[in-house]
Amino acid sequence: MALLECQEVTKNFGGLMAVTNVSLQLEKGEIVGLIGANGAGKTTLFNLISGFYPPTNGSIRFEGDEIAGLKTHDICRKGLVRTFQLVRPFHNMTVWDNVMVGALFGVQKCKNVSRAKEEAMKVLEFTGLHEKKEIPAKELTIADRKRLEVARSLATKPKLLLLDEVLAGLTSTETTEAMKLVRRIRDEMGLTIFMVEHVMKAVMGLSDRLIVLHNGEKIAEGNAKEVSKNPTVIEAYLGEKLHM
Amino acid sequence: MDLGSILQIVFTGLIMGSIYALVAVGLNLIYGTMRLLNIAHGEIIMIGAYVAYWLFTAYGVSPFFSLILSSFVTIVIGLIICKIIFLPMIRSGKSEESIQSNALLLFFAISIILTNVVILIWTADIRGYSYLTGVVQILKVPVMLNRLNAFLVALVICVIAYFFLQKTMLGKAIRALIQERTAAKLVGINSDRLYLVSFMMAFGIAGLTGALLSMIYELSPFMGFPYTITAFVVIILGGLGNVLGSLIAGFIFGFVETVGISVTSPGLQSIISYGVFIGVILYRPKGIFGKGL
Amino acid sequence: MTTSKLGKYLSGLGLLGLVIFLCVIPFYSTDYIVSVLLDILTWIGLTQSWIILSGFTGYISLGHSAFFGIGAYVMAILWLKLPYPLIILISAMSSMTLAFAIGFPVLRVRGPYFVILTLGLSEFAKYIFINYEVNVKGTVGRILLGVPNIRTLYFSLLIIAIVTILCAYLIKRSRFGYGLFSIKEDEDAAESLGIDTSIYKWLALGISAFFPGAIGATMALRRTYIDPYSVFDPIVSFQIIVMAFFGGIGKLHGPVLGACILTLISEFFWARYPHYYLIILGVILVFIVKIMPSGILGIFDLFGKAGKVVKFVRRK
Amino acid sequence: MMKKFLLLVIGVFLIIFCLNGGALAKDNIRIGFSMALTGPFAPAAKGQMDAYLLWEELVNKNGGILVKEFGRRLPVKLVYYDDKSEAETAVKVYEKLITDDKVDLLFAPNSTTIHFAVFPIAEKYKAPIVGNTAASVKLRDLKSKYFWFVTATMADRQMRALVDLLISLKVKTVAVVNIQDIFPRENLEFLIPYLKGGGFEIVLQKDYPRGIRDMVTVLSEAKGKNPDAFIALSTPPDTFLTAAQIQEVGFNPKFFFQLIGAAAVAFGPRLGAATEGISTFGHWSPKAPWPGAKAFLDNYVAKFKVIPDYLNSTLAYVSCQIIEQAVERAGTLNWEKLSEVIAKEEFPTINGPIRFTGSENLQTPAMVLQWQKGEIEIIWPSEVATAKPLYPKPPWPKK
Repeated sequence: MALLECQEVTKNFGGLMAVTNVSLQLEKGEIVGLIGANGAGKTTLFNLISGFYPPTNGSIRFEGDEIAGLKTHDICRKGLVRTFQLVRPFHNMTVWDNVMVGALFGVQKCKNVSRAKEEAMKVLEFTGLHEKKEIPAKELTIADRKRLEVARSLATKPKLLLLDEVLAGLTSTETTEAMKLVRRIRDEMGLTIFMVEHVMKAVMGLSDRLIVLHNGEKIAEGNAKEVSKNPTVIEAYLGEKLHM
Repeated sequence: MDLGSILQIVFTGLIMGSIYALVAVGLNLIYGTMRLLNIAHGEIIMIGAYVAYWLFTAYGVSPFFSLILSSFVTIVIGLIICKIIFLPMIRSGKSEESIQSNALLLFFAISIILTNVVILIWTADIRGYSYLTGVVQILKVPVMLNRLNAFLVALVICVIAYFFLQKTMLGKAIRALIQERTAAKLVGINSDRLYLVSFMMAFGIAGLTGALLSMIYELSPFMGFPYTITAFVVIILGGLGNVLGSLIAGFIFGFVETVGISVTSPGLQSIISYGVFIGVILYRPKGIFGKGL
Repeated sequence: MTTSKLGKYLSGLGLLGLVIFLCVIPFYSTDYIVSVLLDILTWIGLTQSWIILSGFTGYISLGHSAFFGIGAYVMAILWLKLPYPLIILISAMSSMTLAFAIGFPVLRVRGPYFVILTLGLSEFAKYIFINYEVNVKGTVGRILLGVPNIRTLYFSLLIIAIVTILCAYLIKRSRFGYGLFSIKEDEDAAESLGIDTSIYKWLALGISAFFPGAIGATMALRRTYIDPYSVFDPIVSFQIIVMAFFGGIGKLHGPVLGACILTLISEFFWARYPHYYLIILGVILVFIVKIMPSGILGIFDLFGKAGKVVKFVRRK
Repeated sequence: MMKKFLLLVIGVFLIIFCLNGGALAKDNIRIGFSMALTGPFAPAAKGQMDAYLLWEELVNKNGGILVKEFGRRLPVKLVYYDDKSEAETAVKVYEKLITDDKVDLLFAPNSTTIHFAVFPIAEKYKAPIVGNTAASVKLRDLKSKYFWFVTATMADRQMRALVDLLISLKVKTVAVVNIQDIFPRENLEFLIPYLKGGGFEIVLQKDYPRGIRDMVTVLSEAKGKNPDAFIALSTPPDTFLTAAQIQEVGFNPKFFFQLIGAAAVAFGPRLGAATEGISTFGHWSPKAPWPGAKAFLDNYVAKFKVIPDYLNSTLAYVSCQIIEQAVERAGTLNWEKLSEVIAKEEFPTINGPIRFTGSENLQTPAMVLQWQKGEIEIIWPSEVATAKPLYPKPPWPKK
């Protein structure tokens, strides 16, 4: 049974068809890349899955039970958590406190603060942020902020992690660092990852499977090689097909 | 409900509405451009009223002329306050949150200082003067001239404020600043100068409103605060920063109050007006037109 | 680690010493001094309970005088019918219940709209009480005769203030506190991390309304005559905010200090210059905000920050 | 961090002790009171404050009060603080005056609300206070040996006087409006049954909240009912508003009564000729035959350049006279003895002779006053009237 299953998911904002009839499945332990041009509906799909707003119709099932229309915090407690395209740290809180919030309210819901401190410490060490644990989040570099966002989500002990352009705006060394972290999350923590990315090198390298969205519709699915050869994908990306 | 009393209600609704719209415009300008809630707004109105009163009783200056003089006095006050206290604070680059909380403290202090300076100069006694107390019949409904005058002047000022903001360059710059502050600065709008302009405009209109009100109502150093509350309610109804919205909301609030009084009983006036306000905000949390910031 | 443990022990002792000092003062000072302390405790209780909602979640309330008013009226209605500590508890419970009743729809509104909505709500409550009193009861005010003496009131307010501070202190360090602070920092991010923000805001509002209810009830006894205009006074809501910001809402002891210092300064000038004290206070407030932008505690923060950066740089 | 906090808090509490003033040798009589210098009661309190200041000046001009205990006249010194129109601040003021400044005597604060708040102080410290600007029937329930109130205009006696006047004028229909405030609401409580008892037809009865900004709708509705008498149980701000807008609406009742504010300082100059025939309540007029009444008006005008408030200023001055004579008769500043003298004796004042029965002044009759030719005359009850009632009231002068 698939970890995440979307069927005919549609969302329109008063006439504007943001996402239409998208169906997809994610198996446990996969890294799946979601690619598409700007405005293809990637972040909207993420917002639908993570419960920011309910789909106009269609169903979203996580571990078999329906989550479309559930509140974001309930979905998080079921083990599905997302990061934001524009990073949203708790600015005036220290790094440690930020991660502790995840530990306190996620799936494991640590009852007291001291246990949450330990859990958070583990995640900080895993993501290499433990040295900066006392610094307020607003004083971090953009790379560290993205890393903090991931660490905070990991602290909720999720089963499925939605990464929204976690590599955008990073230097090449920072990108390789981040890719290593994503791979370790899947390998060492056994998480399933569904990531939106524009950095082709990374998403091709990392993901087992790719899903391509265009104008709100799913136009292709498959591994990196199949997708790069698929004519509709090329046309979508490069515009009209070049008639040689 | 014969025609006469219906017209009476309509006229009173218009007069009260125009006053509330005028009272709200200034507050909305400062909030729109600088995101600061001026809780001393009522006191500026009070200062305008006292200046008009003083000019009329001491020097016999006709209140028409003192409309300009009192708004001039409050513009100067606005200039001083903005230049000395607010601009340095905003330039200090503190976080948005601490600027807003400090502004609240500063406006609170200013309202205390202004009220008590007036008490020292004119004592806490109730004061007033009679001007334009002639009564004119419009469609067989008696309206006192000073209230009619308040309505007409308020209407004119609201229209001027509206066209200033829509049509002039300065007005467009202010509206840009209201919509998106950082973007406006990026395209070369000198925000400091505009903060000063909106401060002066807001204080000027408030002073003028005070002069208008001084013809109708009695003056006391504590008359300001109720107008601050009403102004807050009206700019929230119209949507913060939405200057046109607050003009219309002012009229709506004036009508709700007047109709509420005549339909039920005046005793319920405040319950009705606050009840309507609460209902609207719960139903449309960004003001009636939903275009608020 | 030992120095901070010793530090904790010392400040714990110091705190205990302060509480004993506060319990002993009323017996060695004139009634006037006790009444000044009463003022300070009232403002500490009101600002600290305001912090629980507005300081922790960022939802600035401009209607806390409504909770104060409800507490005062419940006391006036039940006076001499029940033992007075029980009435204080009932008054606090009723103002909390009312907060819970209106909590959900009101807390859906955000930002300045919430601020002015709370102002509207407290004015609405005031006029409801006025019309009830005028039309049903036929009077506008109520008298409370045979009120307990000032020292009894002092001790009940002392207990209320201590419980408020303790409650705020415990919440701040608890899981509930972390939830509230995340809401203040970024409500949507908090929601996505599993925090049921509407329930948390709702609880914070209820708790924050409990203590002003108790304080309103006690102060009703102090005034012996209450009417809706004086107990639902919107200016009290503004003064609460001024004191909280003056003290700096970041730290827990900020509002406590804000309340102490502001009350004492205004008491000092009020006693010396009955005609000019408010102008002097206004000018002082402007200067203090200009010099210490983040409130009285700003001075400590400046030292505090310097200390942290040095520690961090040394480790690097 | 906690250590810094503790140091500062303890330091702060030490400042408190520097707040109390020192004691003084007995070379004057220090009289303490709380006054609303700011806040909603401040406008009405000004008349009372000026009366106190006038009394202080006049008493000190002839050497102060003769106190046998010290064998000579002692000048008086007023010690006062602003109670910001707040009950709890007023309570704090009187605690400061008694336990901190240790004043010799106490004067009354302003307004009914504050009188109620201060009453337990008189009781607790056994400090005699002669109340003045308070008027509520509930004051009678305050059984106390140390608290009296001079005002004769209790709601029941005042409304009785008004209704008796209406009966004598053969008025038939009445319209009543009142503001939702303490004294006006209490007057309504007695006015309605008295009117019904007197066989009057109440054609309209409405109330309105404080801070009302428009009376036109109510007044035009009242005009529609065309009542003989229009009774507005109002307070100063709305009294002025009603007086202006009743002319706008052109409503000309044969009898027009306004509760508080029509005898205020600014009312005459504000309305000019339009005051003709407007009646109000009160219990004093400079033309009354009481000793010193005219002199009080002249001294007041000389010092403050405005006429006194016929209500607050006179009540305040009367309470000072009572305390002054009580001290001279008792020959001491001892509170116990003073209370006995105040409770038993009769005192001649600018408002006529006053003797307290219990804590109330039943001797001065509640009266109805009326503006006639720019002057306020007493028109009811007839035995103290200084002029005949002007009925029907002339219509509003044309603008």
